[in-house]
Amino acid sequence: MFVNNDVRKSEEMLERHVTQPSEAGHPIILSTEDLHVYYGKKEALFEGDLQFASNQITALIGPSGSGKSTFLRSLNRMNDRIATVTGRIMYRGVDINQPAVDVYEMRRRVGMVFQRPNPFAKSIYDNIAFALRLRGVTGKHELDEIVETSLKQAALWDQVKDDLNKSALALSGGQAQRLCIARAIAVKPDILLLDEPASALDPVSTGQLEDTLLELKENYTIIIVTHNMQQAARISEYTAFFNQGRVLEYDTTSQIFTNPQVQVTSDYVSGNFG
Amino acid sequence: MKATQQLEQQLKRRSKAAKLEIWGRVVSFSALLLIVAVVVAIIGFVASKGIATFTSNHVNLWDFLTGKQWNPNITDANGKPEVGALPMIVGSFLITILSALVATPFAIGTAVFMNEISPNKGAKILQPVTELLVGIPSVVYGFIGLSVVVPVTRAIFGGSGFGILSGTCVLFVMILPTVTSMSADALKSVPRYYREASLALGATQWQTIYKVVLRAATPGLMTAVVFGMARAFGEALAVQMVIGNAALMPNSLVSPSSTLTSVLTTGIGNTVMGSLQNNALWSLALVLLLMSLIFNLIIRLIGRKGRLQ
Amino acid sequence: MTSKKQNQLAIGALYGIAGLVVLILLALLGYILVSGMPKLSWHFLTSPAKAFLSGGGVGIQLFNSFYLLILAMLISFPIALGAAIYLYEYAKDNWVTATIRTAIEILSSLPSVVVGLFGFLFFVVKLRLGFSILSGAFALTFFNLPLLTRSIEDSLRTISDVQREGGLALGLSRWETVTRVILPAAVPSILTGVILSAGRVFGEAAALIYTAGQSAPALNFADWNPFNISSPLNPMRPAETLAVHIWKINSEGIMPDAKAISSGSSAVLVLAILLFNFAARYLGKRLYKRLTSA
Amino acid sequence: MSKKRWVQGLVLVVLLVLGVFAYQTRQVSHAGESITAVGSTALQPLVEAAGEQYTGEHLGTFVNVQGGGTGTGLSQIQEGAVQIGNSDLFAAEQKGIRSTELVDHRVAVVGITPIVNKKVGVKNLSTKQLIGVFTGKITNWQQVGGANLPVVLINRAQGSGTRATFEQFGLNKSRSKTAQEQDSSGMVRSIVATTPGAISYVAFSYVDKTVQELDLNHVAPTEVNVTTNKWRIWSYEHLYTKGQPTGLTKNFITYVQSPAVQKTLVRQLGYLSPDQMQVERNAQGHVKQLGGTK
Repeated sequence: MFVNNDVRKSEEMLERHVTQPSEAGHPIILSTEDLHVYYGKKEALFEGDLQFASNQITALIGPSGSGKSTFLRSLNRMNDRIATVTGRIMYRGVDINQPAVDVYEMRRRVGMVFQRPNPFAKSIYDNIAFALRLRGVTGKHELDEIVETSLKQAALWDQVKDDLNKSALALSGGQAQRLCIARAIAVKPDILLLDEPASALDPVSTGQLEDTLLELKENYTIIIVTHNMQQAARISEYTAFFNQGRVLEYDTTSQIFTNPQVQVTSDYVSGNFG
Repeated sequence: MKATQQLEQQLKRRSKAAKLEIWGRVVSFSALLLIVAVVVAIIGFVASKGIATFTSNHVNLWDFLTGKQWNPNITDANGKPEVGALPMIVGSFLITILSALVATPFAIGTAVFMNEISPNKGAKILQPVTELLVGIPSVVYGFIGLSVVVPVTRAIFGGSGFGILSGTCVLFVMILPTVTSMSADALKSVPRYYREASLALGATQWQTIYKVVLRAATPGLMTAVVFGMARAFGEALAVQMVIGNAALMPNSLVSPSSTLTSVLTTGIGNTVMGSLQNNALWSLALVLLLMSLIFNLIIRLIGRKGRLQ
Repeated sequence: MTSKKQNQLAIGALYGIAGLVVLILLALLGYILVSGMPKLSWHFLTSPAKAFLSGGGVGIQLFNSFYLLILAMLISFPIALGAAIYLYEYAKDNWVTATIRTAIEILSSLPSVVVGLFGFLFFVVKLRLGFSILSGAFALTFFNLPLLTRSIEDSLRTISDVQREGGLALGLSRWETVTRVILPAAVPSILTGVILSAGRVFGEAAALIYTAGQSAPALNFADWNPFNISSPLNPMRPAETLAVHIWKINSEGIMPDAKAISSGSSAVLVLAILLFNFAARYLGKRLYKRLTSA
Repeated sequence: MSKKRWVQGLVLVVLLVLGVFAYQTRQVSHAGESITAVGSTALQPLVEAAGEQYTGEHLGTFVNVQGGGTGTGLSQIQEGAVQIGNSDLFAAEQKGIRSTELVDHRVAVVGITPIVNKKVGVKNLSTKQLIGVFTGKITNWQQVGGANLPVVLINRAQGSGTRATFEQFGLNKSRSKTAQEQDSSGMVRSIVATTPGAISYVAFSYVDKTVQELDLNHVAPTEVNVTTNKWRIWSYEHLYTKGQPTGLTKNFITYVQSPAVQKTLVRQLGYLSPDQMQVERNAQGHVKQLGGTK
């Protein structure tokens, strides 16, 4: 098999430490098996097998180009048109990486929020209600309720409740990103994937966003890619460290940050690398 | 286990979105198919008529492309009809290139002005004015050319005033709005953060425009120019009125000459379908198609190179 | 030369170019309007044309132009929209797509008289539609499709991909994303394309001479039954448009006031396009606001 | 949403009902016979005006008159796609036409005169001089006693009836040298009017005060001179039918040839009526005196 030439096959690099989350009360909801992602002929991800515990926050960290975003985007098949993804993605016992699975139905259970806030050019209300309407939720009362709960869950309600009919494009970066979260959770997914959601935000907004995520964890399983190691340490239960297209270390967040098993991880979290 | 099966069933059921997706693909693809059918029909139509000159009227292709005499009504000393299209090919070629050469800097300059320097004035004055001008019938352009451009050319350069120069002036004004508004669209699609990044690096506005914005927009600008050239190619009525429309090799920019379209338009109503005279005109249309194909390919190549750099 | 000097110089040059272009264009418009103004009157705008006597108007031609434009747009816009969506959102970036794009661009360089003759042989003669608004609308569709497809595709391109991903991530199909999210956001830019191509349709003569015809039978503006031959709405009647009228009186007109009518008609045409642009822009703004609550 | 649907449905039903109602109440009288005449743009105004008069007098008929050029008219009548082909030429003179299948109906005579720009300062030429001008032997108006201006030739398009007639009878079958070509009389007139030294030829009806007409061998281009063939540059205007005309076609052609049209419209439009002619000419150009004056 063609392997990325950039991979340095030194002894040090082959060292891996991947565990399984095994806390009682948090069963495995999503896992990947034998996952490989290719962009054309270039293999962008291999040895990327992980298991995710429900109602927990898992952080994916690692240097740029390490494959963590690729991995995340593969989980709800956002890479379908861009890359070739082989292997199994087991969601509650069902392989969602098989062609027979309806991606649109699947994505309603595995939602995603992106790096750059991308509110639609619609009103705040419509941003949230619009996908629901397309799926047959038409009752005004019902919609109002969902919009309100979603915005409350995303900690945005108090700021926008009087401006629901104004354009979402007028929101500030942090507000827009929380609107995107509200939009994602309005369709009631199981799992929420976040791709560096705070990278475009200022520290205050980032703090608010983190608080939101901690609250959301009650109802959702959250997987978050982040560049910010403090953020990973602050909010996540588990952390996976990606490097050069594979997972080098996966353990509880406290283990990764206090007692990493792999030298590269240790270098990375201590800031000597990356 | 039962929950898993149920979930699998739910996930594998074709959702409304999937059905809509197929529907959307089918609908949009049929629209494209329709356009392709239209294109194929017209090109096939022109080709079949244009090739008849060579197949059923037995005109030598080489004579057609290099002959300088265009008198389909008359046969020459060898008993062959005089259908030499070279004067028209050269005329079309010259007038298209020249008008594109003149119009491109003006159009891109104006587009840059509208988009980068003074978006406010651009949107308020330039955009409506350019859009307005696209709709003016070519016959009106032709008449203004005849009553303004031709006398001015005559006064400055002598001769009759009819010729490629006058044609270029008229075409320049005609294609300017199209090229400008398409260039403006191309510039608009360059993401804002490109400019911000460049300005943040300490580049001046001009450096940003020249090195970042124009580079990034090259393919779009190329398209705009191609469209302008396409319009220049296809334009008949206005050009016909100021170029002189004489099937002579242009020996200067102010001597009467002709283009493929002007000869085609002038003659097509006066010939009988299926006759040599008529087929010869369709051959001109075919040449026109092929030339525009070649132009397209060249521009595409340039565009690709620009993108790679 | 310092880069700052260079900058000033370049910006100055751009101001110059833009100013020159505005000057040329305004001079052109002014010329048309000024030479046509004396002819403009309510009578000129509403009365039918006369074949060889002076005092004819352009009422029917004006109506025909708008009617033909609307019909042609109704036919060509959905097709162009669909094709552009497929080309930009679905088609793979391979040689087939590139070939189709090239072919469409070539179509737009065909002289309109060729499109007109094709329309004549196909719609008028073969399909037996006769010289009619419908034949004219189809011919204009042929003419319009390349420009419209291209400009809609460009409009789609201006909407960032993160919007598409946003829609997909919500479990929407690509089609729903495009029609519900991307298109509403692209309305202003699509509108520019529509106005541009409408302008070309307005000014088109050669393609219509052989299809919609160059005679304007009298219309009964009290009769709006589309099945009656004298009804303005009948799509099967021959209909000379304003641009064709200008062409006709310039080429074969023998009425004593041909020149005045020609200038007057040109001015009317410019004003009509102006009106159309404003109306389209106003409606577009309203539509955009409604769709995006901007 | 559901309310919207309801409204949409209602609108659709109303439109449908209106459509059916409109169809039911359409004016049956206008669904009667209709014929189409295409071809020569020079003849179009006459046929159009005659058609309007005819349909005004005979309800339930419709005469659709379009241009397109003599070539188009003859090809379409030969194909049988239309009922009447308007032509400036004898079908036998046009290449590619099987003239034996077509029936000629002469409806008018048109005189053609050379015109020059007013600055030329020439009012008369001999035939030899005229040939010299058009074949390029005479290149400056000084050579024929005019101003010091270079000759600028403007021809009609190859295959045009006016040019064929002019070359045959004005230039005694000499061929003009390759020069500027225009495809319509109006265009030719305005170019001659604005270009110093320009010479061309148009039908009498297009001569106006912007250009100078020329005498030939001191014979003035007048209608009287045409009727006696003293002015030789004239031709017939023809309506061609495929086989003998029947029904509306026959009635309409008879109407155009009747004094009602010949004495009024034909003369108003600047043509001569064949009834006025004291000579007759055939497709080969042979002239025969008609017995006595009518």
